[in-house]
Amino acid sequence: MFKKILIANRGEIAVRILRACRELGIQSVAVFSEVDRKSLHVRLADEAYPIGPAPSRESYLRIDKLLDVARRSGCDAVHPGYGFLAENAALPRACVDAGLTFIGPPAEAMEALGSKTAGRQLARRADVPIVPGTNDPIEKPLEAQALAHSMGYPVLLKAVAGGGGKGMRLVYSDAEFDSAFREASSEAMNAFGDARLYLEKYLERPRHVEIQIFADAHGRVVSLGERECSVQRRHQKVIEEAPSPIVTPDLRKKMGDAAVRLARAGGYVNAGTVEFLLDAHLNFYFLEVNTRLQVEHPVTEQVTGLDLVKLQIAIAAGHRLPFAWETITPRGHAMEVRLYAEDPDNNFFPSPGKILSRNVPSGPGIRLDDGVYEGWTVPNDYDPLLSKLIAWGNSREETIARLRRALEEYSATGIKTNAGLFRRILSEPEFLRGEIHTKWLDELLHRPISVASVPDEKEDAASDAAAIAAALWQATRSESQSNPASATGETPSRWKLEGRRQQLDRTP
Amino acid sequence: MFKKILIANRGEIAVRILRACRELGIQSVAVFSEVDRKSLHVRLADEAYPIGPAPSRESYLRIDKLLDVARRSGCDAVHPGYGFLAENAALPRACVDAGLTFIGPPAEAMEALGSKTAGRQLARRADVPIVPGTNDPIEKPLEAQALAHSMGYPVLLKAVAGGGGKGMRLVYSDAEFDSAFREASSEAMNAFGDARLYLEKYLERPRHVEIQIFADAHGRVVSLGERECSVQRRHQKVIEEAPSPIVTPDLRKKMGDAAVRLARAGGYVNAGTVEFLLDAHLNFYFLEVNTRLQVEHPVTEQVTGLDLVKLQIAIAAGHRLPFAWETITPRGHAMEVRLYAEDPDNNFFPSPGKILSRNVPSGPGIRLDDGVYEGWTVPNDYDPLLSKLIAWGNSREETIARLRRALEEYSATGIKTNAGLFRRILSEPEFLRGEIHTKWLDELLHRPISVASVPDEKEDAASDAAAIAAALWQATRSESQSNPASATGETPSRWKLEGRRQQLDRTP
Amino acid sequence: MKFEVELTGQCGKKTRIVELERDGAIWRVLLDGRPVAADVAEIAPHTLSILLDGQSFEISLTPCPDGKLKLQAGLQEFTAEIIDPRAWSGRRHGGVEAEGRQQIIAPMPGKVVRVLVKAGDQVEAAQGLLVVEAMKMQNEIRSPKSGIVERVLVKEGQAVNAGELLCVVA
Amino acid sequence: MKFEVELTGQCGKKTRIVELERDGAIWRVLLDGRPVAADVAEIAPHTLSILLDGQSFEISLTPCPDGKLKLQAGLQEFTAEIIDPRAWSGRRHGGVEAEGRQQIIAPMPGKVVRVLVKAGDQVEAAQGLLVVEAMKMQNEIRSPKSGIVERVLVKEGQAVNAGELLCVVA
Repeated sequence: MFKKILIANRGEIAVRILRACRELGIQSVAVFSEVDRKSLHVRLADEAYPIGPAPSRESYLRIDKLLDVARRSGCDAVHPGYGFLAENAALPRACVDAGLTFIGPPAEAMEALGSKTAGRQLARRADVPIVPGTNDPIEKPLEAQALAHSMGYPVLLKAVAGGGGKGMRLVYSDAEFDSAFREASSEAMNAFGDARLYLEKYLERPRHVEIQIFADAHGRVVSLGERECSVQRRHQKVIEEAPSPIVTPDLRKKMGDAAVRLARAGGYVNAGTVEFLLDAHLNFYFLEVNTRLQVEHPVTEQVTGLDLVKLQIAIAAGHRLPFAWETITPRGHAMEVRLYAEDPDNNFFPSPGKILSRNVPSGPGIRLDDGVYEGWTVPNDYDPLLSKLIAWGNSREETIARLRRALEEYSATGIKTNAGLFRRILSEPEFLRGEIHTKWLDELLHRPISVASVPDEKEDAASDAAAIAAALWQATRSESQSNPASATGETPSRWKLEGRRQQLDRTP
Repeated sequence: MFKKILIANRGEIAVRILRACRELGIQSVAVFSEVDRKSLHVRLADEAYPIGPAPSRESYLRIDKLLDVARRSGCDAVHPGYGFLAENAALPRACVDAGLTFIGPPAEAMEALGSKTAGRQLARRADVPIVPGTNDPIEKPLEAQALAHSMGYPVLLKAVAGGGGKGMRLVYSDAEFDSAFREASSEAMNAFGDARLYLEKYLERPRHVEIQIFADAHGRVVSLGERECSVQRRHQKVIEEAPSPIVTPDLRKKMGDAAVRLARAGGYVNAGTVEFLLDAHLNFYFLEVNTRLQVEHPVTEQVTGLDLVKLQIAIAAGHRLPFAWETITPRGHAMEVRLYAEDPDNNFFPSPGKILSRNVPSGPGIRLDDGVYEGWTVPNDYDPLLSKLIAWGNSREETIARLRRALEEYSATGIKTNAGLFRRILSEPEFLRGEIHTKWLDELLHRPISVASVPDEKEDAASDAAAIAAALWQATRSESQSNPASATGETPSRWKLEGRRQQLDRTP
Repeated sequence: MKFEVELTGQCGKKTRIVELERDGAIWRVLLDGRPVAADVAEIAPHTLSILLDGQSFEISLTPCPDGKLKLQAGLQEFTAEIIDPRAWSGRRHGGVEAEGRQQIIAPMPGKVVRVLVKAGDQVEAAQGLLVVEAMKMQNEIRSPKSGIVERVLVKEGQAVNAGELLCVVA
Repeated sequence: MKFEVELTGQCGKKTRIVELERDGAIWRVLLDGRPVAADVAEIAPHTLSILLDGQSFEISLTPCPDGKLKLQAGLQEFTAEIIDPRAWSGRRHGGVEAEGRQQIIAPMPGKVVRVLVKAGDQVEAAQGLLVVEAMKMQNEIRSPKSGIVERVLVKEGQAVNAGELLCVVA
């Protein structure tokens, strides 16, 4: 087993990994940029070294600096976390060259499965269903139109070189096909200098369901079941759960087998995720492979009881996947929400700043994978993920009730967070029934908020309390402004209200 | 189901219960004494009402005040938690009279099983093994001596009216019997005005293993398995775990059956715990019944996945125990430590005060049942339990590793806690091997601390860091005393060290 | 002291008149003229526990740069605008003169990665004006109204602070 | 500033000389005369993060009424006594004159529920002197030495504060 692991990351995932190291008796080495000296991962690591200025390209993305720290501090392995260099094949290659073990797939598997087009080609060969369409760039538009007709509309025309919606057209009928093709082609040419297009069947309101796989270096590949991540805002997952409310045992087996086939075909080792889209008829289509640990790995951990980071480390150290895994029976239901420093009133724009105070939930069924603390300033330079809040329960209903309870207890002042978004989602009847798809949240956010969910009386009293709090805040602020001396030091009576305590003894 | 539940308790258990209520959609009503206005259970409840001065006999023990709040706030049920009135049959009686449901056993079952002597008599009738000895007070010392001889020494002579070790003698041989009997008897007379003694076999180094049972109002009684609570300081449990490291499936079944038999014999309903002592040959002997929820209930929850408080509420509402329970298969291992505001340097004397800052652990496998928060002042008037820290893992080893990791992250300033005691216990080889008994911790605390457990180099560096921290604290204190102006406001540079940052760029 | 508090929550807008009267170390509260049994305790610098006729609320407050307050009470969130007749008189109506002319300000510190319009351009409501990047996310800032771009005050690649004026649509 | 820090931990006692030198807003550190690469950050009022030659330590400090400091660094705990040669000179040796005569003080606020000795009684080391109750727990306070009870300053039922003198054994 390893003696010391370099964690080439920051924030909650660095904390997650160093906790696993500590539980295994392995020393952990953290790295930090100039704005991260006080970050939680630096506080909790066994060792921590500076690697440069705030911008990640000068710090967390610098393979040379990372490996320099690894070498000087005597590490024998590197864990990349997710994000940053986690899916960059240059890191495993550099690790091999430096005599370090990379905790993740080999560079070749990362390349064979990680890119969208390579993954799609491999999927086709491994007999894993992909979204129907042309396999190669369209050369003859008429043939493509015939294919579109036979697959059934709507279809998507997409730029081969594409991204960000440029050179993309949704086509609803034969009549629209020709002009759409010309427009998309010219847009692609303008945007990317490459006019080539390909054709894909358009899935309306698909669900996002992914399979967690694990492969050891001895040829064993297993599926640990699915996660459903259909609640997305602008293609970013915001809630993940396991199991999926609609996946049947039969479908789970089929999807798991497909994912394992694909991983084998790509010579995969370590943890990976095969993402699928699921249509209304429970047909699944390969989307892409994430060749790393996912943000949402805790929901799989909560239902299987496994520690995926420890398994990653064991596999990287050459251990075999124990036989018992294929017989693992998931228990209950788990759900994760990603708490971000975002401003919900400003289109969820990042909202960094100093966390003045916060209350974090705890108790039965609640797990918090935390990357921040009270008094810390969320820096401006990175993804503003604060914490992941994960609930477990015997049923989806109990899990949701616990998550709602935990979100009711959660508060943070000084920064804005997206916690209110989750409070809303978790009271939406469609969500409660599991009727979700990848466009569901974006559609929801364009609908007016339904008033029915909160009982009137309680809402009224809460707004009374809020009005009193606001007035008191203003009053004490005015007081301290007109009398600067009283602003210094916490006068304990500052907020005290007469409040007719006598009356409290009479009522209720 | 109930609409509103009065929680006749405070602290972490009140928080635990109100969380269950919230998850079930039931309103919770908290009560608070004058020193508890800012307590966590008041902050988190749906409603909260004052019930008088700090001393519990004027507040939390006042049935009249509690039921008055219940009536006026429109509660339909009362949950007593543990401690305070939880095992006082007057409370369920008063609830029945007031038309409220008591969430716990009926008064009669509480009396039949709750008192030591009544429980012992019932156990004998229900064919549950008890510690061998005389069933009734000794009338003829010579007959008792003959019994002692036949059971085998050592034996215990105990005062019938006894408690606190008064009128108790440990007897090792026939020769000592007579004088020991006379001494104990006269001591009992002096202490209690009652000279009567009874005889019990003395169990050397027994283990404390208890069975969690649940009974519904329709005649079904089930065992949810055991908890081992052998780590005790002066008869107070400090660490609990499930399953017990030494209980075999066969023994589990025997103990569970015995506990269920006893509960049936006592007409028991709701959650209860049957406590046993286990000798070196795995013989078990009935100790007593706790007719309430236990402090250590979370370890059973973590391995079974059940929410015992929700089950209590469901049973009190007349629901049946679902059939599935008897087929519940526990998963993994759970362990709880009780974090107290205690001074380990002063014989673990309660150490209340203001919590200036604290860091609480989180992450995989960690549950915190918290009753306090940063900035709160632990009052002088009640049991100083701060929080219960519970770890779960796939094995006892993983669970201990997680608990150690969590305790490494835990810190609190402003008050003294017993966290260091757990850090020590969890590194003791005997504990790691599960070789524990009810006297083990008291014996350990009389032994010198073994030096071997911490690697020298790390310990050295830690003491260097501690020395620097101590000097800096003193230096900034001296500075602020000689220059009072600088003491006001947090000068951000106060702690800053030159620290040869350049050097850091060269090293490691 | 008398305050007019305008609250915006999930159920729309409402206005409350809160009267606070200091009596030594103690406050008296009237809500819309009616005395209320409010027991308030400060839990943390920005967190209050309020017992209102026995109902327990925990309110956390975050002041916004525009003078409003964000309040959270369990599952509910509110935005409060406070009109203090003594200290703030007239403030509420001061914004009227700006009507029709919209100042687009940076919602947070970041970098302008793309400027999509120039002075004199005709823009529609919701049309993109510029793209600001912060924490690896690009966000398009859109026009709040149809009109003419009067000025653009920033360039591509420029770092901006929260509240900095980016452009003006008239 | 130069400090002598006497640390008591799981592995016994050790003494360190810490020299701190202020250089504007910055400190320099010498440990036993040797300069160390210490990077210190204040995390919370009583919590410091210290990087010592790259090793990361988080130290939380709690001052005790007797002037000592309790320190926690992860799994380890220390008690520190700080001798500041400038401000504290002589303090350390001031306790010698009290030798032989032990003042028994209340370790925490509570109530005296039982007084087990009276002035003039002969007591053995570890013999119970009185019982103080706090938070429902009764704790016997024992004599630190064999000797004669000189004075008992409290009565049964009396409330006492932390640090209050309870009795004297000479």
